[in-house]
Amino acid sequence: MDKIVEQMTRMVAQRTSRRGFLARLGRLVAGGLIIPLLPVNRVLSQAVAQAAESAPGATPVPEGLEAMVKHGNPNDDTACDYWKYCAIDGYLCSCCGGGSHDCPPGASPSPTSWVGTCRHPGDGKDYIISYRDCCGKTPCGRCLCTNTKGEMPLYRTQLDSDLIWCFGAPTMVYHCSTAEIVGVK
Amino acid sequence: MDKIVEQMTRMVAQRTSRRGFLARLGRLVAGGLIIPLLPVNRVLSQAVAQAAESAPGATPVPEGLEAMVKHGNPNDDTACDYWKYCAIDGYLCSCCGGGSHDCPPGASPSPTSWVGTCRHPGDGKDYIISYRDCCGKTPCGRCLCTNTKGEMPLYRTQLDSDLIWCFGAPTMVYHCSTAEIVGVK
Amino acid sequence: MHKRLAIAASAILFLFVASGVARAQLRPDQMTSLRLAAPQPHWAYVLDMPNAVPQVTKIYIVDTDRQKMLGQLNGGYLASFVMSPDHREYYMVGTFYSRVWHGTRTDAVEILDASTLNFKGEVVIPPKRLLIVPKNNSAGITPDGRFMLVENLTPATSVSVIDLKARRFVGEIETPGCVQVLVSGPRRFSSMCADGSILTVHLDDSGKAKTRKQSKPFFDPSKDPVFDQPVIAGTDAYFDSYHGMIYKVDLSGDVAKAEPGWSALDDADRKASWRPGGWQTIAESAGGAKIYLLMHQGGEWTHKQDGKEVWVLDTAKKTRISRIPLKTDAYSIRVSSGANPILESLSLVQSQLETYSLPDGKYLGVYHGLGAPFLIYGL
Amino acid sequence: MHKRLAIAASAILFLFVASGVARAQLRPDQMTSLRLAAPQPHWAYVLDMPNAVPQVTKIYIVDTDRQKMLGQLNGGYLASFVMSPDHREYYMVGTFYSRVWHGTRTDAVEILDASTLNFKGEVVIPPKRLLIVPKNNSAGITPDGRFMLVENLTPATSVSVIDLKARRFVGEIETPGCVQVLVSGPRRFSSMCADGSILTVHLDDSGKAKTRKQSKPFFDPSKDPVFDQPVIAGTDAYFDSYHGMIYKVDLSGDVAKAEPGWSALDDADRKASWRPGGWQTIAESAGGAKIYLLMHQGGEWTHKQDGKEVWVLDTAKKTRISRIPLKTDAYSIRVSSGANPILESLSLVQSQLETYSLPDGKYLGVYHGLGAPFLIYGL
Repeated sequence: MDKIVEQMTRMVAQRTSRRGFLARLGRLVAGGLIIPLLPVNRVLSQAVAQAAESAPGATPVPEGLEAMVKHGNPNDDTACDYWKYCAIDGYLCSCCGGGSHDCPPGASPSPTSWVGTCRHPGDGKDYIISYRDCCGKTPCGRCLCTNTKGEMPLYRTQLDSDLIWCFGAPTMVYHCSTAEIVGVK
Repeated sequence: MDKIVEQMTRMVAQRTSRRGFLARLGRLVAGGLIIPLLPVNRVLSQAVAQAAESAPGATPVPEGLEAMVKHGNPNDDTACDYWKYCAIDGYLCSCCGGGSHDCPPGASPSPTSWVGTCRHPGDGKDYIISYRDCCGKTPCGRCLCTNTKGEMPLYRTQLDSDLIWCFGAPTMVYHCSTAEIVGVK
Repeated sequence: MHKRLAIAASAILFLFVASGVARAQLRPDQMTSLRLAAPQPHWAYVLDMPNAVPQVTKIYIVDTDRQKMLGQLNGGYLASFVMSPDHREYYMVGTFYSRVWHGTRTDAVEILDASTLNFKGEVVIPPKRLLIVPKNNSAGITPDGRFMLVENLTPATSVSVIDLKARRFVGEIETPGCVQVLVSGPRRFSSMCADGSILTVHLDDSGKAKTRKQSKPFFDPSKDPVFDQPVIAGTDAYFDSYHGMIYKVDLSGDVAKAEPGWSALDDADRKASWRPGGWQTIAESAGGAKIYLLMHQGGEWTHKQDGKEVWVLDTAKKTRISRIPLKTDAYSIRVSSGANPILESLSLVQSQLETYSLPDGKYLGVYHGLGAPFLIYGL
Repeated sequence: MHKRLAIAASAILFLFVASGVARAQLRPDQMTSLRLAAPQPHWAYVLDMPNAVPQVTKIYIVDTDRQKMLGQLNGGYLASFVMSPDHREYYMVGTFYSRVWHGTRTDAVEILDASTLNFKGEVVIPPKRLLIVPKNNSAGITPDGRFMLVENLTPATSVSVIDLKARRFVGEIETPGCVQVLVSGPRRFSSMCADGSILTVHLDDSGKAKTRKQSKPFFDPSKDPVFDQPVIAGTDAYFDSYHGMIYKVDLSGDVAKAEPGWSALDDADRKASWRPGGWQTIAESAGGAKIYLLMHQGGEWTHKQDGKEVWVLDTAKKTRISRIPLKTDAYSIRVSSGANPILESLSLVQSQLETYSLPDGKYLGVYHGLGAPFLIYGL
């Protein structure tokens, strides 16, 4: 089942033109059909973000975590500025024993995920990124990155990054976040 | 039962001359009779401390708690230097909704306790203090006071302040520490 | 345990008898667990989500007049705090795993006595509750104290109904496409829907849904979404939007009725990029006659940026009354009830609570060391 | 959950079919859960007792050569960490309450796979285990990996025996007046007694106590107690005392045999008030040929003061070889095993781990952000 969802997400990401997709999604959302669209929510998020001004949201970092927030060049996958993380929200799995698209040992990728679009600084291409949380351990606590671009309130559930996005994982215990390239836009 | 132990502790504290008590305790300990002596352990601790040099042990304070350690005059019962706290080790219940000899609401006094002797700066008298933990909630996290004077390793169980001293309380979940006057020495 | 304590007591008795030295003078303290007086308007209930281990949620009860900790409550993973309308009970709606970080999930409403803070009992509910960085309106209680309503998100949305008198789970009400629990009457709650409309559910006396009606959208979420933590005064809800629009919605009827929105900003404010932001960004006093907005200067998508000022708005005249500059940037605000309301501002990064007198906005004091505080509750 | 995911998949499929725009180019990542290679001598296993909520214990596995986090383990309330001798399994011996901060207590040995870090199973044990700010030797494993031994303190002292092959609790061995589990052989452990003696227990193949013999006291606890976290090399235990005495105790026999103690200090050192202190104050290398002491300058009862230097001692010659000044004061030290040992020093307040090469004591690097780290484990 997880595989199917993942596959579907990829296909959507690869084959749907963003504008048409958003229009359709809008209609579905208006009709109350929120639930089915989870895995692709960040397509919208990112699209909205790109349509808007590019001022980064200055979300405060809770006490004791300041030291854990890392900024750097877009090629360092343990920094918030790593190119694939343009719409990530959480602790970077790269700092927790995982990779930019891998869970740390002992944490499970959530089958539900959201999708965004990030431009690679090298080739200038826009890549479609699936953001998947790793679940099953207490918060990793390292490299907190909180992007708020395109983030929407809870009633636009798919776009709310404050939710524990571990639906379908063995437990709803959040550990860290990853960014998986699913294709070129 | 709790009442009896408490009563016993008080009686011991009130009626036992320290030197004789220590000698007797020594013999009991040598004989492997550790267990029964829990409630009075800090008599020893404090006695040892007073016999030794008065250099305060500079126990490090874990990260994030520095701001919570408070020093002040001996009449401020939310400060480590409050006269009754001369042998306390833990979060002060006075800072947590309790008092110097009261548990915060919803936390239970542990029936087991240790005893020390502190000199009141006003009347110059030595008071016998029963140190009782409050249990049943996660650590209060405020006003950490770690005295190491007279503190002994775990094999001298009654004198080890790193133990969770909630034996006999509804749960072994440590919340904060109190100091109860049981009499004048 | 008691058997061992008996041994302990005997040994001490032995020492007592053996030592044989009697002394008199004695002035004992009497150790107890303290009780709390009846909750006061200037008590702040601050919710801390511990960063490292959010498997326990903490509530600090702080007397802001004396800057004193009165007591603490614990709850489960990402728990919600609810107070009974008569202030006699507190509820922590939490999630528990049998081995804390894994195992079997149990969701429960934990019931605590407001005087002793002792655990009184629990009602186990379906393990479906919304798990989110703590937000207002994730759970609510009817004004008569009868029903607790808990938002579920699996990600399908529904509301669990708990009969607090009978101490039992009553049932689940489906709320497709709509989330949160805005309680506006003894048998009524509303939820916010994805298209900018409001769903209003009326309950019968057994806690089942009697009517369920959705309003027309009163704002366009894709253009200027309202924050999802509105403030409720009686049967009116006040919403603030990312761009500073204010909407008053009457929740009293079968269908929610919204008044037209108005902007908290004038052209100069807009030019200076003022907008609401933070976590708990809106508060009210005097039954909604005044609302308070946590404001900062920032561009698009800065809706979680700390606020530097609190703007006081007159909701009848739809104008700004005053601006209160904050000593420390804040993430959440609240205004206490009663004759003598104060403004409470919570700083997540600095882990502290500041208070200001009203209406003059004079700085009153600060209380430090509140963990990762996200929300303030109170009377 | 899966039913809902099926709905989700259908909806996405609908979108896919409806949109009808096909593109090609694709270079997907493949998301997995990483696995760990076989544990290495320069991996540090740092135990963090989260201040606010010690109901979860954390282990950070850090590759000190690359200053990189490799993975994390969770355990219960004030859990002990144990590694299997073949490095294929990790164990977290923890305590759980059914509602985290209250409820029914369960103690369990949780078994984790060292490659996947996945939970493999648990053995529930009597709810009696020692609850203390985490210390070494609160639990131990026999060198053949067969038996886990867990210290109980209720406050009566005993040891729970767990058969790790059979994955079951075997029984409890009473150790009145003696605490901790110093494992020195496949069927043998020792405990430290209040009078300065050592109790040695031999087990049979079923995990029951075969012999139980107490040595004579080898030090006077009331004059100069040894720390309760000795370091063990094979069948020898090395103890350091508050005043800097070193004791080597042979645990291999029916009864523990101590060599006479010797001082790590000379007169000048004593005059300058040097003494051991911190939490994990002693380490060893080369099978006990060298021991390492965490030293500071302080008066009486400063046994928990951070150390400024590590002193390297030759246990055969009973002399000091060198002094290694630390960049940052440390609370715990450890020396890694293998051909290329390094010194690891842990700072509780600064929440960091520093490494130094040996024998030259050159500073190698630091790893930050380790919570409230009390202990370091490793190969």
